[in-house]
Amino acid sequence: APASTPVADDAEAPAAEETVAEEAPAAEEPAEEASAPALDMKNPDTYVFVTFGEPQTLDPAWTYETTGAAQQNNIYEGMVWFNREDTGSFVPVLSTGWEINETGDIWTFDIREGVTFHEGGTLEPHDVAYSVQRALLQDRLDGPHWMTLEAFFGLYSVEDLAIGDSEKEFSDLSDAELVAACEKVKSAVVADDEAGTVTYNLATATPWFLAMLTNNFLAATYDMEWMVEQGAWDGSCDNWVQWHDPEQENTVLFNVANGTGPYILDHWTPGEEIALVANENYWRAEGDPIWEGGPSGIASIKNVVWKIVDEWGTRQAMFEAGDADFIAVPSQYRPQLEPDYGVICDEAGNCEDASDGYIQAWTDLPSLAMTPAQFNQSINVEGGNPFAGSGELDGNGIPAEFFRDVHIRRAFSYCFDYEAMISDALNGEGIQSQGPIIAGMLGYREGEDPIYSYDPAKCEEEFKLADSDVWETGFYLQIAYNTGNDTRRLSSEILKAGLEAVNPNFSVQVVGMPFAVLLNARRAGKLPIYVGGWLEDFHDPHNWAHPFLHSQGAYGRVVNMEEGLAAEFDALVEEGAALTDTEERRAVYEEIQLKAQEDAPMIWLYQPVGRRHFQHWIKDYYYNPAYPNAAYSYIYALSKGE
Amino acid sequence: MQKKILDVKGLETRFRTDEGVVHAINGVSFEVNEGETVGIVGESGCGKSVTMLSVLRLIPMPPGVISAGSAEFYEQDLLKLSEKEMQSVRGAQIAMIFQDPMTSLNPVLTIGKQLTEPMLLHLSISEEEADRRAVELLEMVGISEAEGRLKDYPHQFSGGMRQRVMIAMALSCNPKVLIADEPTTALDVTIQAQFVDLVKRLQADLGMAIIWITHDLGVIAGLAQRMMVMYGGLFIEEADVKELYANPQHPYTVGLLGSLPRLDGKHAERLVSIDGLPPVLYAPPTSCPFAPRCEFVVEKCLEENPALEEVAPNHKVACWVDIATGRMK
Amino acid sequence: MTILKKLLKNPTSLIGIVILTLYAIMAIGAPYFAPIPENARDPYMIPRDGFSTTPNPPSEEHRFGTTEGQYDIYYGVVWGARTAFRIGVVITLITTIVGVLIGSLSGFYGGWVDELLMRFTEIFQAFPFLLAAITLTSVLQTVYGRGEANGLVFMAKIVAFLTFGQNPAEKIDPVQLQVLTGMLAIIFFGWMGIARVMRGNILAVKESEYATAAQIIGAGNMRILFRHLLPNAVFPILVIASMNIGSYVLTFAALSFLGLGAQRGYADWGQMISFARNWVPSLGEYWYIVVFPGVAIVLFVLAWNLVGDALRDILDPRLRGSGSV
Amino acid sequence: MSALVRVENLKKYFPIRKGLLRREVGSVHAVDGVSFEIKKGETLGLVGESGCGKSTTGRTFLRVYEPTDGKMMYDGVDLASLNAVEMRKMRRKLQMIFQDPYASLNPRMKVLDIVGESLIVHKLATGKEVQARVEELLTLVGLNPAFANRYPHEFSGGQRQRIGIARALSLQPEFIICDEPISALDVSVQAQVINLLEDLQEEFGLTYLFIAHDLSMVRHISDRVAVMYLGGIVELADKDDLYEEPLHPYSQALLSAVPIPDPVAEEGRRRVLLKGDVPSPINPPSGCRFHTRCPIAETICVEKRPEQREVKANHFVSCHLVDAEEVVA
Amino acid sequence: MLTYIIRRLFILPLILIGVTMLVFAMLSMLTPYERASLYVSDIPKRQGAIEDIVKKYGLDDPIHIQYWRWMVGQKDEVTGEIDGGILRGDMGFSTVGHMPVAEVIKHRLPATAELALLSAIPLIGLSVWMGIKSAVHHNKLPDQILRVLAIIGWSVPTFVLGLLLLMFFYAKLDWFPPERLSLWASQIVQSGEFTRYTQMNTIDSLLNLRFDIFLDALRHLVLPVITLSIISWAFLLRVTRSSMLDTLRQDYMTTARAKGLNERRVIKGHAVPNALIPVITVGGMTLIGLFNGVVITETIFNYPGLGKFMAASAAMLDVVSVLGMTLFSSFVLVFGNLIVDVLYGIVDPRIRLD
Ligand SMILES: Nc1ncnc2c1ncn2[C@@H]1O[C@H](COP(=O)(O)OP(=O)(O)OP(=O)(O)O)[C@@H](O)[C@H]1O
Ligand SMILES: Nc1ncnc2c1ncn2[C@@H]1O[C@H](COP(=O)(O)OP(=O)(O)OP(=O)(O)O)[C@@H](O)[C@H]1O
Ligand SMILES: [Mg+2]
Ligand SMILES: [Mg+2]
Repeated sequence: APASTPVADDAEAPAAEETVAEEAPAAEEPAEEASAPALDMKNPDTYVFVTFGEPQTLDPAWTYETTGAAQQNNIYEGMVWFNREDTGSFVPVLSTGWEINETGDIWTFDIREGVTFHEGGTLEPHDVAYSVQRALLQDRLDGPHWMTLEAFFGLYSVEDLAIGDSEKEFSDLSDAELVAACEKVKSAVVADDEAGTVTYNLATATPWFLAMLTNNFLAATYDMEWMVEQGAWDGSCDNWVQWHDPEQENTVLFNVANGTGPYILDHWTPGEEIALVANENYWRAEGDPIWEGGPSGIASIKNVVWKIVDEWGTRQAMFEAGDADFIAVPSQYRPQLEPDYGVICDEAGNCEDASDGYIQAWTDLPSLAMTPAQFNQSINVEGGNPFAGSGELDGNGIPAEFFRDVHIRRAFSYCFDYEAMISDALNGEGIQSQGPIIAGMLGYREGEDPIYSYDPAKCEEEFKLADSDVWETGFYLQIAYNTGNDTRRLSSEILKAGLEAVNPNFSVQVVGMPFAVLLNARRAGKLPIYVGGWLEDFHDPHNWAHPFLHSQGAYGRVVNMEEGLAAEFDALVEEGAALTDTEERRAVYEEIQLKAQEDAPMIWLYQPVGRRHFQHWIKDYYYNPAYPNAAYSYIYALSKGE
Repeated sequence: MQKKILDVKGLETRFRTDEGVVHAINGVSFEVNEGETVGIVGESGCGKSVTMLSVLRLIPMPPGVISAGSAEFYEQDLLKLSEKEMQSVRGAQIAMIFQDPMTSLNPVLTIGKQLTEPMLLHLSISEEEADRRAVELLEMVGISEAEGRLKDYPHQFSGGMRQRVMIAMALSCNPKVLIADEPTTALDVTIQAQFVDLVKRLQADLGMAIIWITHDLGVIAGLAQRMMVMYGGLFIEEADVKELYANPQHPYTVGLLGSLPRLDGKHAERLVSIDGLPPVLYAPPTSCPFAPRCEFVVEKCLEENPALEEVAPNHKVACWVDIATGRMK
Repeated sequence: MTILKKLLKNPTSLIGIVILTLYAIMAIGAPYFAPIPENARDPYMIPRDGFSTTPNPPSEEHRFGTTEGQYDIYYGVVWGARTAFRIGVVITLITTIVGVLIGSLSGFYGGWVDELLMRFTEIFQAFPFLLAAITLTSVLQTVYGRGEANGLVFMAKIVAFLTFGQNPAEKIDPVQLQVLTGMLAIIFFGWMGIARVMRGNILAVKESEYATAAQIIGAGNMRILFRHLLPNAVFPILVIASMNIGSYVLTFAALSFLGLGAQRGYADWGQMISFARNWVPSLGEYWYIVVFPGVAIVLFVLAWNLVGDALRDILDPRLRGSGSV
Repeated sequence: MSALVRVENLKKYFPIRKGLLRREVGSVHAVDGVSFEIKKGETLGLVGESGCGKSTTGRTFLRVYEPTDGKMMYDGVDLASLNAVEMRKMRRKLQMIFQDPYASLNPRMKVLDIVGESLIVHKLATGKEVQARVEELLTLVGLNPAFANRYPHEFSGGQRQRIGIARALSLQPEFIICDEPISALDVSVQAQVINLLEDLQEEFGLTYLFIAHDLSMVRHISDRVAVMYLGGIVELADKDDLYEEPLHPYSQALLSAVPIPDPVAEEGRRRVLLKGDVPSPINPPSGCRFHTRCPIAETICVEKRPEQREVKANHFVSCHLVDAEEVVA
Repeated sequence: MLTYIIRRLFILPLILIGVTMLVFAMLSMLTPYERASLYVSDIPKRQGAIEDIVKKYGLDDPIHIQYWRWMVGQKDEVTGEIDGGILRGDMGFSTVGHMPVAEVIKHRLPATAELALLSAIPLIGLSVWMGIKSAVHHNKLPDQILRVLAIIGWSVPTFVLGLLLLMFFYAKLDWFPPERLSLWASQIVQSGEFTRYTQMNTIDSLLNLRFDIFLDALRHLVLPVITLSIISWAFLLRVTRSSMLDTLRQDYMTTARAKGLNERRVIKGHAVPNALIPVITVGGMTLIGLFNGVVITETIFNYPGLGKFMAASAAMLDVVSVLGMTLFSSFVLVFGNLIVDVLYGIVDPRIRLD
């Protein structure tokens, strides 16, 4: 998903916050090693999460932001789940196993028996199919289902599916056409209650399908009968439009939940807290761990409270007072907590005593997020554009196609002080990116440094190579950020400093503005440079190459790449997605990664590295960066104790 | 000779203000006998009110200070009493009513409450008894349907009635001395006549001494037996009423009487006017305060402040000059 | 004249005046006390030393230390004095003028004019001030961010002219824009108190004999209003105005605290304190980020209040002649 | 001599608005049918108790208030019919002196501006001429011309009243309404102002309407006197005629209530004491306004409002019970 | 008096309509697209998404039509149901609050009311008492100290004070925590065995005879109450002081003293009742004015009341919430003023008996 929610006081909300994990063998329980911290454990039965931001709704199918996903992961379950911290292997949950056909486009899951819902229903295969169908049909303007629909139909919206080849608007479609669309959806996921299976019929081979199945918007399984009772879609194709594209508050699951997971929703008091209680009738038997050595039976922590505290100072105070077991820490405030680090753990769960502080800190956790600065290669300067100044290369502005010149793009890439960004702005917690594909992922050019580094001499050289005489005339442009988005602001400020230092004729103005203005300007194509990051939806390079570089990608669409270049990238991205062989794919993605640097359609800035801060008495934490909200955890696996 | 009940000697009061020290009264002495009415006249700001407030120790302190003098009430120096003792004198022995009936009553308390308050305080009677007496008092001062009006608030009374309430309040504890500080200034003449008449009757009935402060020489003429003229914080002339009007000895008194036209038409074609302005009281008087405006002024007047001296029986004047001859005495 | 003398004699207001004088010196001499760095494009943008989010304690280079983002606190405090004066004085000036105008018209003409203007005033008063200012600021920032010309921009230009002496013919400087939006929002919802007091005062002096006297010698309405009523009614407004200066600076600081104040890095005390907002739990270590701008703002507001308080005592007719202030 | 000023049946009601729509629910009958004449060079005294409508009469005549009804002839012109521009021109001839020398001078204007404003308003002088004329006027009223640059608060009450008089004179008016010009002044200063007014009248042939509480002073300064009660004139006559032989019971009571600053004269006086207070002008009593307090009232007084009759030569009375023949006899 | 109240009640709707119009006028400064972008969280994936939103919510309709729709609601063409409409008590759905605005208010009002109430009682008591003391000892040491304190209290930004208090009394000493209740207490309160009569924890806990919860609730209220009331305290102190000084100068004070009353009775019996009359107006308005302080105080102490909601919705420009909250707070303000006026009339016999 495009990283950044206006709710968060920290730009890439979860990503910049903290992220990810690996192995933490039981023997190395951090808490036991910690020297006695000042505080005694408060609330032994309750896990208190203190964070900012709040889910928009509790309906998994609607949710496309990570805050909501955090609670849903503990309430709902799907076919599979990650194998502890491993981002690439999966353990069955509501399924007992699965089969893939040869072409990789038909997936059949055996549905587990003896699973009950919180409200008492029993899980049957048709519940699973219903859940997926409902999600797809419900689809919404802005939702996550562009990717699920892509997997099932090669389309991005259920409305497009219904419209098909006809020229009509969605609202003008006949009932028959609507029913037909629904039937298509129904045939994409088919349940066989007798056989106890559910079959997913995909459009093409989709290597990342299992990864996608860890997302609640597709995976969350509801009790169909219960849902219908509540007034949700009843499974018939006659009137599905009634439930299509609802406002967030208009789904039955807006503030109630009925899943199969280890926790039951107790209440959600918007603006205050969300509380869960352990599911005393959880289907997983004691001694039948979810993964080897993993939790089983009823959850060890009996209550979970998400407290919504937007003010950092208050959060920190609650942490210090021992009232919070976990708090969300924007990266810039980490130094305030560092003196109290009692135990420091790394990504793999290797922990060391640091002091007698109360904090159990997990550090150096790579996050699955990355932020570039995107050039707009065809700026809309019509009718005056304050962001482009005069709109001409006269020293007081930039022309519309300023960034079509690869030398200028490269010059900009050389003029950004990556180190300053990482060491100052991110407190050293980041990695300079070498293209769209993040570190550790297939296609990442392991062992190779990024092409660009902060180098004013090269910057100057590239500027002088440019077709225009920009070096002599100079330029003026504005980089905008939405107020409160610190990542955008800092990146812009560092770019400004670098450019202005290399030539006094270069002038960059960094302006903060309300999100609505920024969005509006961007919609109109007026922003010359836009800093926007990406947080992965599923763990696959396709989810990185496509958004940034494909001409239909979420970002690629609006950077107005010169046609030739765009065609080259489109071909590469599509090629990478179509392949199934890992090595073949690796080659394609490495090529993409290199080209993305050489042609510099964006300044590839950084991939942040996160931290987690717990009270020392939280046990059994591990870091899986691919969790839909890596900032949170699978609480079922946690426990609390001195 | 009647019995002396109030004997004030050498009273001095100062106010410390930002502009400087105001020498409001500068050594005044006077006495009041049982049952008599004494008038004090003088123009605005000459110190009439401050004199009486000083006697009752009601001037605001700070900024006020009573810097010298004594005020003996039945041979007991009021200025030396403790505050508590003083409280038992106020209202009970010496009562006071004020100039403006509109502002002298508390607007948020009922008439009844305000009227019974001093009685409950000084007379140790029950509330019912106090209420009963309050009705009597109101009837005494001529307020009809008194019983029903105890629950009324001051704003429901007219000016004249409020002043009656004030006097009822002042008389409620049968004081020995009633100090009336310009009680009729704010009233219309017809109401003033009613009020003066009322006071006269009350005095006849109750026999208290009255100190009546005014700047209206007319009111005092028909009311007082003895009067004192004040100027610049000093008494400058003191005499029996008839003597004073018939035979004023101080140039200021002479001028004052001459500047008044008379209703009965016995007036000069042209009024006598006293030119100049009343004195500013920022410096202690080292000369006669009237000297700058005085037509008889001689050098001595500017050098030394004359003391009050008897020039005829019961007639004292503070002046160096004999106005009949225009020469120094 | 005498008022000033009294103010100087009164110890509390004297303290206030001394503090304000020092601030004025600081504001006027800002380029001397905190020289503008050579390559600065706008002297009000605080120079920064790197981008690190962790504040740094006072050192030789940075007398008062640096805030998060490495903005120099000393520079910000010194130049912030200018901002504070500008914000406080300009807002007060405009709200006072508007309030006086509306209040006067309302009180002077009475009848339906009064009825209309007072209902209008009551509507504005029905908003909780801070909330209204917050809302309007965010709306205005959006509107101005668009960069189109309209009536609102005209208003902003007037304020810009008064605040920064900016030529109205030129485009509004984007750096100043945010300051302007906050100011405008406060102005929008800040004039009512003055209007009401003014109306009351006008009503009172309208009944005065000198107003009748002016009418009798044949003076026209406008002459009576401007020569006789306004000068007499406007004086008590001084007290309110002087205290308003302080409270507007506080309101603006509150906007800054909520992220709606000045452009980031702008020399504005409120914003500098809001930089401190997130360091408060560890203030023992980072005390300087709240102490310097905090003291600056508290003293500034305090000084105005001291003066206003003394002024009230001096001008309040009820307290006059009490012989003490 | 013909009448310079003739007021006929003048009425001024102040509306009282109440309720939702600010409807007029009643009115203050401040002036309720007043008629009188003033000849050129003459002084008409207007006396009465507080609130009886004296000031309103004067102010309405100057169109400070719009008259409710009646004619206000000045030199043959009905002031009530003039429009704003004509009235402004007229104002040059008509002026007013106010009661309160503290409230009637704008405290934020210099004497020069206060006195010279009228010249500027009527474009009679500019710049230096104004200064010269103001200095001339100040000298005329007995002030030092150097005072022109001072503010009112730097003056004493008497001096302020002189400034007020200078302002009134600045347009060289013919007719001046003096609304209690001395009642706020100290006794010793009152005479100064009265003498000044008399001198000016002589010098410029001014005509005065002299409003006052103080009956003695009215007798002194006026040629004729009108007595007002609750919005109407009850008696109007030459002053000696009126003071020596008041015919209306109210005039009689009023005059008897005024104290004389002479204890001898006071001793023998008999007072006619009125009952109660002046009724409210909001719902004035029916018939004769005075019947509620009148010692001799009869039923006709309750029913019918008496006309103003000339019971003797130049002696007008509004009373049913004053018999013309009896009076003459 | 009565007609005055009736008149005010009559004008009230006019003012409230004016308020809604003013809010809408502010809103109309935003283009439909800017307003539509309030409904999305970041760059939408699909081109035309914003246009769809504009169409869906009718944001490009003329402003008066939108206003009308907001006032009276909109008829759903399919179901025939009327949706929304302020006049029907429907203020719309708050994106920030995740429930209808009316419900947010219903839900959060008790918390804010509790905070305001608990601020008001000590606030009024203390500031009035101190104001009287200050005036009685005019220009003496206590007066000088209180005056200086008041001016300082009046000059310190709320957020600085709040954060300092929080850091010291909570983070360092753990005496007074933020929010409304401790976890254990909140679990009891939310459980079935605890009846929530008023939703105000202090009152409810007393009614349930749970004194431990009462104490806990109080503990949580200490800091917000201090932060919230400090400015009002300073202001009210000054008002009381000046009103009292004024009263002490009145003639009737001398009358009271001349009766022989001792100073205490003069002050208590005669001065205070008079001096408090104007304080009622100002005090009432100060209380209403707490609404302003509540925004920042609740944010800092994470106190789940209306103020925090206001701040959040304003910051997110959640137009529906802002409109609703503004409307509601105007209501409170206007009615509050009315009550204050009536109270004033009742207390002052000069007005009451008019
Ligand atoms: N509280 C005070 N502070 C300062 N000066 C005062 C105070 N009270 C009275 N004075 C001064 O003391 C002098 C005498 O005042 P006082 O009230 O006794 O005059 P008065 O003769 O009663 O005048 P009036 O006829 O106007 O009542 C005046 O000059 C006055 O200014
Ligand atoms: N502008 C006004 N609006 C309403 N009522 C008024 C107005 N001016 C005067 N009145 C009322 O008209 C009546 C007459 O008032 P006016 O001032 O003429 O009396 P007056 O005889 O001059 O009294 P005083 O001797 O006190 O000056 C009073 O009852 C007064 O309250
Ligand atoms: Mg006096
Ligand atoms: Mg009058």
